[in-house]
Amino acid sequence: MNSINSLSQGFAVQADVVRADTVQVVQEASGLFSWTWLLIALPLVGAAVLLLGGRRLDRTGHLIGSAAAIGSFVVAVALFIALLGESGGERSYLVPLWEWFNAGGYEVRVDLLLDQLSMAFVLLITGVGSLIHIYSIGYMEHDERRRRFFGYLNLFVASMLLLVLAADYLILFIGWEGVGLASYLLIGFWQHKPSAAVAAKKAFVVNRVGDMGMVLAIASMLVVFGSSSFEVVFAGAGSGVTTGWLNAIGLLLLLAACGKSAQFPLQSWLLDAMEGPTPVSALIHAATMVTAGVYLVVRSAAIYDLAPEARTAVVVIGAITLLMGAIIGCAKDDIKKALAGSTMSQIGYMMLAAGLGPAGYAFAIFHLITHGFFKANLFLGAGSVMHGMNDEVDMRRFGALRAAMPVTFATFALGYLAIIGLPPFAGFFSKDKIIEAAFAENILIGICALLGAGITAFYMTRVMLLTFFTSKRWADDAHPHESPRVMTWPLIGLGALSVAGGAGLLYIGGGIVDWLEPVTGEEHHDLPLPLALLIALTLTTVVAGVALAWFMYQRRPVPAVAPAGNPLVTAARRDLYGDAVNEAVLMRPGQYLTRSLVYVESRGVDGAVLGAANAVGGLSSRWRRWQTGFVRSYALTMLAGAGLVVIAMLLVRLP
Amino acid sequence: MNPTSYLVLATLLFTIGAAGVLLRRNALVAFMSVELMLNAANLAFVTFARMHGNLDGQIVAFFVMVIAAAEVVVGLAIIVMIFRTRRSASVDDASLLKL
Amino acid sequence: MTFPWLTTLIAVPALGAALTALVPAGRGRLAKQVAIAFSLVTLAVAIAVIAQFELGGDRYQLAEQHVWIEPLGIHWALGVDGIGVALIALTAVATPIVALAMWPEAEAERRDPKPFFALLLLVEGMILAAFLAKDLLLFYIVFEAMLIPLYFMIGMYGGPQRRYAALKFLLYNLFGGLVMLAAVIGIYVQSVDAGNPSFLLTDLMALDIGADAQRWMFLGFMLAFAIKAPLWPFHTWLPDAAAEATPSNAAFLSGVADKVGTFGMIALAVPLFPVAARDFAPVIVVLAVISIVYGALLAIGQTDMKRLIGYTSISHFGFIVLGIFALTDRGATGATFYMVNHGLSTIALFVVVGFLISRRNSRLVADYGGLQKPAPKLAGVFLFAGLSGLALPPLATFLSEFLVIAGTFERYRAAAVIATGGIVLAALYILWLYQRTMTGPVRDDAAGTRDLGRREIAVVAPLIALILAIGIFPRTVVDVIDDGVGPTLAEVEVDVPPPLVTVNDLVEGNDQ
Amino acid sequence: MSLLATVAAQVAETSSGSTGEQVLFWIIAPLAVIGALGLVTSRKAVHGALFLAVTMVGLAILYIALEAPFLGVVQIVVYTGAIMMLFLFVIMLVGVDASDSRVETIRGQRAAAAVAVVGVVILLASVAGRAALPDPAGTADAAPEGNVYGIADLLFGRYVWAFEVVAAVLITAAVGAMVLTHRERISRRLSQRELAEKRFREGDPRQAAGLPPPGVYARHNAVDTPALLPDGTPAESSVSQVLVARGATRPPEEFAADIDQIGGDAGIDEAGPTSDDAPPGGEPPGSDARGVAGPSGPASAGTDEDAGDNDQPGSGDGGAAR
Repeated sequence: MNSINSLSQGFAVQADVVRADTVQVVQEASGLFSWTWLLIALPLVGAAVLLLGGRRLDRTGHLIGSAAAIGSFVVAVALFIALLGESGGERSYLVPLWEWFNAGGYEVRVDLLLDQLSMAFVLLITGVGSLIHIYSIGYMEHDERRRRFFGYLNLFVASMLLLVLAADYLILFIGWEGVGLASYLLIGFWQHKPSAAVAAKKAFVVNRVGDMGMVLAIASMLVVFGSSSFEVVFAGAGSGVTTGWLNAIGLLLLLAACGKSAQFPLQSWLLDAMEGPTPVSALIHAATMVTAGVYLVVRSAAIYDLAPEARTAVVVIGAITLLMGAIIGCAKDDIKKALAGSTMSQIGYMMLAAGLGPAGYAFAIFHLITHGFFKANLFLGAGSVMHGMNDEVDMRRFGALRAAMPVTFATFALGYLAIIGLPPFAGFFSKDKIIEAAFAENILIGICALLGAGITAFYMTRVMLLTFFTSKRWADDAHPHESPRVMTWPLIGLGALSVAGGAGLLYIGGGIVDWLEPVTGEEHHDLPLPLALLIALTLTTVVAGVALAWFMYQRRPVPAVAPAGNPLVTAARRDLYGDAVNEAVLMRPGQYLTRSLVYVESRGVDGAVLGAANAVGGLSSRWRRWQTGFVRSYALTMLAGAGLVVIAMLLVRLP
Repeated sequence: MNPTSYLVLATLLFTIGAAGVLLRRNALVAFMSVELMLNAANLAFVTFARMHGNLDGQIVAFFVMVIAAAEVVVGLAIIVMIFRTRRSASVDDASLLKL
Repeated sequence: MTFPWLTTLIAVPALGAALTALVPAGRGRLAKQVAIAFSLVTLAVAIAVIAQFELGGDRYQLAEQHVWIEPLGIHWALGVDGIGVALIALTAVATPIVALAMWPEAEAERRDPKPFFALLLLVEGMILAAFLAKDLLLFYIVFEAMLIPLYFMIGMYGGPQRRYAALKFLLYNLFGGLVMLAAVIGIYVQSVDAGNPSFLLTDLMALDIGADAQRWMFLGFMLAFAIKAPLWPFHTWLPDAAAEATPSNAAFLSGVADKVGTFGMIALAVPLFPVAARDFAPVIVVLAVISIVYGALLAIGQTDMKRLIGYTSISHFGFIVLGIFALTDRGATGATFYMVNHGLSTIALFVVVGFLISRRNSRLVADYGGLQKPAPKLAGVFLFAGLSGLALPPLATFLSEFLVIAGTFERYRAAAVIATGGIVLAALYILWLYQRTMTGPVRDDAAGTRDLGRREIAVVAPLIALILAIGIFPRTVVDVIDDGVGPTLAEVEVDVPPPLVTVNDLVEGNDQ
Repeated sequence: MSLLATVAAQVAETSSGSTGEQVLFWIIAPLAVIGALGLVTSRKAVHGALFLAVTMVGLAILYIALEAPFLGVVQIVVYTGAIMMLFLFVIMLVGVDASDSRVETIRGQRAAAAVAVVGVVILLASVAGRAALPDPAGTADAAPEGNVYGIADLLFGRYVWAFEVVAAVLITAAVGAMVLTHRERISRRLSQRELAEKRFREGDPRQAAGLPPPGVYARHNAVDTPALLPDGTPAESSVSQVLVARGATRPPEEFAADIDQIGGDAGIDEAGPTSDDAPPGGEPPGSDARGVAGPSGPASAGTDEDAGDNDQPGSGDGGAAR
């Protein structure tokens, strides 16, 4: 196993970055670690059984699906414990499965890489995934296609795990597309709704635009390194490749990340993706899949470390999306869309952090995980509200629900406190770290992050107030009630994580930063202002946001129909014209191009051929008149021809 | 006697026969004109046979006659058949090759 | 003397065609059974042939060579290399599936099914002969002769415009074949001039032909293959044929028969005329890229499902040609791999669309909608075939498409970037088709649509299984193809730039 | 034969540069050309055939002069004897008197033909004339035992294969001619009974008993004269179509005088034909007056006696008409 032998030398070869003193050794997996494939296999088998099993599994399907996810979680926990038992530099295991192919010297192996980074993701995916599976049992209870829903969920979990466990960009790409497919299937799960089908297609197509970047990035790696395995690529990145190539690869990977993580300019699909069932929004479009872009950037740290321009691009994209998402979140009346805007914004934070390089990688992952907790919590809470309100999503029809659904309210409130970043909730630690790192990097970026925190506080307070406080604005037939236990227990679990996740991850056992340090490196910049001042500033901004929302929504009656707002509000309601731009720049010209090409095809290309055929046909129908049908004409021609032959023979004196 | 006179005669007969084929519409006459052309060719063959002192030319002429006989049999049968169905012996009426 | 496996491989379907034709009239069912039985026997022989193929062995294995017309140097020469193995496998696997899919089609047109099935086997034999022929004239003969049965298959069975489509197909391909014949004669003259009149490929490849002569002959060959394959702008026969032929016949045509064109490019045009191939590669790469984008855009603009798939094939053939003329190992391997996978995925798409059409008797997208509810299995299979068409990993088509792009990127960066745009367009046309036919509210007239029957599942199950299996475990197939592509590209003698950084040395160095 | 042989021998003796042959040639050649021109110009095919015969006989004589007596004889026997006879037979079959119109129907054919023919004549004649041909070597060396022996030697020696093949061709041609002219019966020949039934089923019932025979009169009995219907009009269908087509029929009016006279003699009322308006009881009611049914039907033999003595009610009118 030649390819496994090695160490990621490149991890240590850094120009300007202080890396770990210990060199991370990638070991061949043995013992428990060689069972890593079970992580993927369990949900994959679950998906296969559920999707191929047919109607006879309709009654047990949700149990099988949940069991597969929970089983995977159990394996993950076991692996995590085993990994904790290793020393810091030896927590990276390569699990060889089989050689995928070898074409013209390009070898790709289906190997799994279990290290600190993937372990973090595995735990998040299987943990939150399991909770959401359980929640879905209740949420999807009345759907006749529940079995299939669980099949798709399992497929998603398997693909997402493959994504984070892959040890080769091409294998990662399989998982990348697998989650895209699962996302497509789940957004369009209620296919009878044309809007769902359109949203699903949009999500897939926009993701494909990002995939172009991925494909080209891998192709570039082949040109540069002759391989796409992490090992070779990361080792090679530090061994004399021009910055141009690294920047190119970095930007292409960023394009892929933008597609998957709904970052500007490929953000438009995420809001539409809320057409899917709410657990899907929680799991895929909040907690896990949309963060795959962040994973990709962090995983490619070795490249980004040496590609400053690409990194800057990541920061800029993150900052733009952060503000865009937050602004959109302020204007949406649909509770899920408001949360979706929030998701975009939070992922913007993560991207921003990831773009800061070793100073931010760990914080990006940290925020990613805490966000996974509290955003899943918020989405599931929203789902619970919708469940009790006849699938109503318009917050202007909610109000004063805290009494009707106390558990939902309580857990939602915990998620709310986490996301706006009040200490000691999870979001405070993770977001604050990012804001710190941003200020340390660049004051402008820092201000963006700070502003984002304020807007977050505003729109989340708005959601909170409109839903659980203010006055009742329910529809006449609404009878809000608390959701069944199978739904509330996951909420409670996630609520607990929203509270404790941040501090726990940051401080227990050295914390996540140390845990990730062998993979991501570590770096500190000096803050331009004292830390305490910065924290105070942040909290002030947050409180200002909350207060503004309080004055706007609690102190004034909420109209049932959204009032016409100023241009900014209108723009935010229309997703800051993202769709309009897409439509004007891509869709309309595309349709025009397609239509004109169809015309060109029939008139031009085919027309040229048919024209030639008609010309020949016309010519022959004219020449055909020579064929009078009269024997005597033919005889005349023959005689003339014979004469010509004689003349020719005389002229050339043939023997 | 020099063969030239015979050859010129053969030429004349041949072209007269050709003219008959070209100008006469009656299938029988046209057919007889073809026979005339064959005969003209035969004359040339026989002339050359004598010129070369070689009987092969006469043999060829003989075969031409035999084949002509066969051809006449079949040709006349065709003419009779056409006449039966179309009540006409004009070659111009048999113009189904057109279109 | 060893058993003539390759001749057997050609003879079995030919014999099957004859026996099918001899089945008494009016016993269509028996004819179909005979045909399917023979296609299965062919598959068995093909498996036997493939089992005997040795990786890293001679370039052409299981070779047979008998003098056919001595003074002209024409031989009955057969042999198989890695490229051939892959395509033989495709043909042998596809034919029984297509035959099974064809089962009700002839009757739907109220015609005797016997000729349909006999012709199918006949074409199979000819296609196999084309893949095996190691004598240029033999190749040319089967290359041209297969047009005739295909002409009848399109023209006798199919839609209302079938005669037009069949004639267009025939004229296009005959024209290309005619030009190719001139080139065949040209290269033969070269071999005569060299003192050894021969049509054997090995002899012809050994010839030292001047650059100008190579260019002309290369163009002659390429025209024929570009029409067959088909490459923009010689493609317009394919959408018509695809739309008018019965679905499974269209599947066979674009899935299997057209592969003879791309096979000809990589196995004949490139190695026979390496200098010309190098010279013209940029032009052909441009045409291929146009094909990719143009085919995809037109697919988006279609209203007829079969036509739409026809245009997707044009786009995919663009990828294949692109991979071949990138003249890199990865590109050519990917292209050959793509030939196999495109065959499977296009057959799946056409066949599933055929199922749809057999239910509603319409080819128009607009006549469908919401079928997912009454016929979930059909919708699932349709989606799977579509995803394979848009090259979703880990389905088989993905790896081939990726290898083509990666191989092209090594040499023609811009072409690769534009070609990558094809994957977005592919998602658009496939999902658009799926969305409009399968999703949305159930139409009133579609409520009782039948789901897949047993025969239909038997048709698509092996396709799905193969697409998945090859996608997940592509190693053997890629190895075999790589084995054939290597020596073929070696004839061209182009150097592929090595990786900028050779990391393996570095990694191994650290290991010590 | 012996006569010809001697002529040939004499000609042969005088052949080399002889004036005899020249005289012969200059007599025969114009005749042959005249025959050929006659073939092309005669309006009637029969005449053309006769002209062609002249040419062929002339050529036969020239063959003999060219030291090919065997061919000369074959020419006369096969061509003039057999082939021309065949032509004449066919001309008979097709119609002897049919003469062709001289109007050219294909535009430009005549002019183009003239140009082509003149061109070919000039071309070939100039070639023949300009060629420096040697004097004939004569076939004496080639056939020392005589022409017939020489030919036989070659025919059954070197050319025996061709000879056999030609035999096959002749057989094939004969069979082919038979096949071509044979008219295949595509349905079974109907029996008399079936024909009768068919007539009743499909035909005009008034003709079920058969077409009326031609006019049969007391003093005149001819196939070219139509019978008279009860109203005195001639029955067209009683005369053979062939005669009608040839215009070889005779109208009954020609005999009107005689008839009148006989009618007068018999003392029958002139108005006889008008009784047609009130048909006698024997006529089936509603029968069309133009029907041919009764009167001549029974008079199958069409003899004077039958017609004259006929008393039957149905034939009364017929009798009255006379």
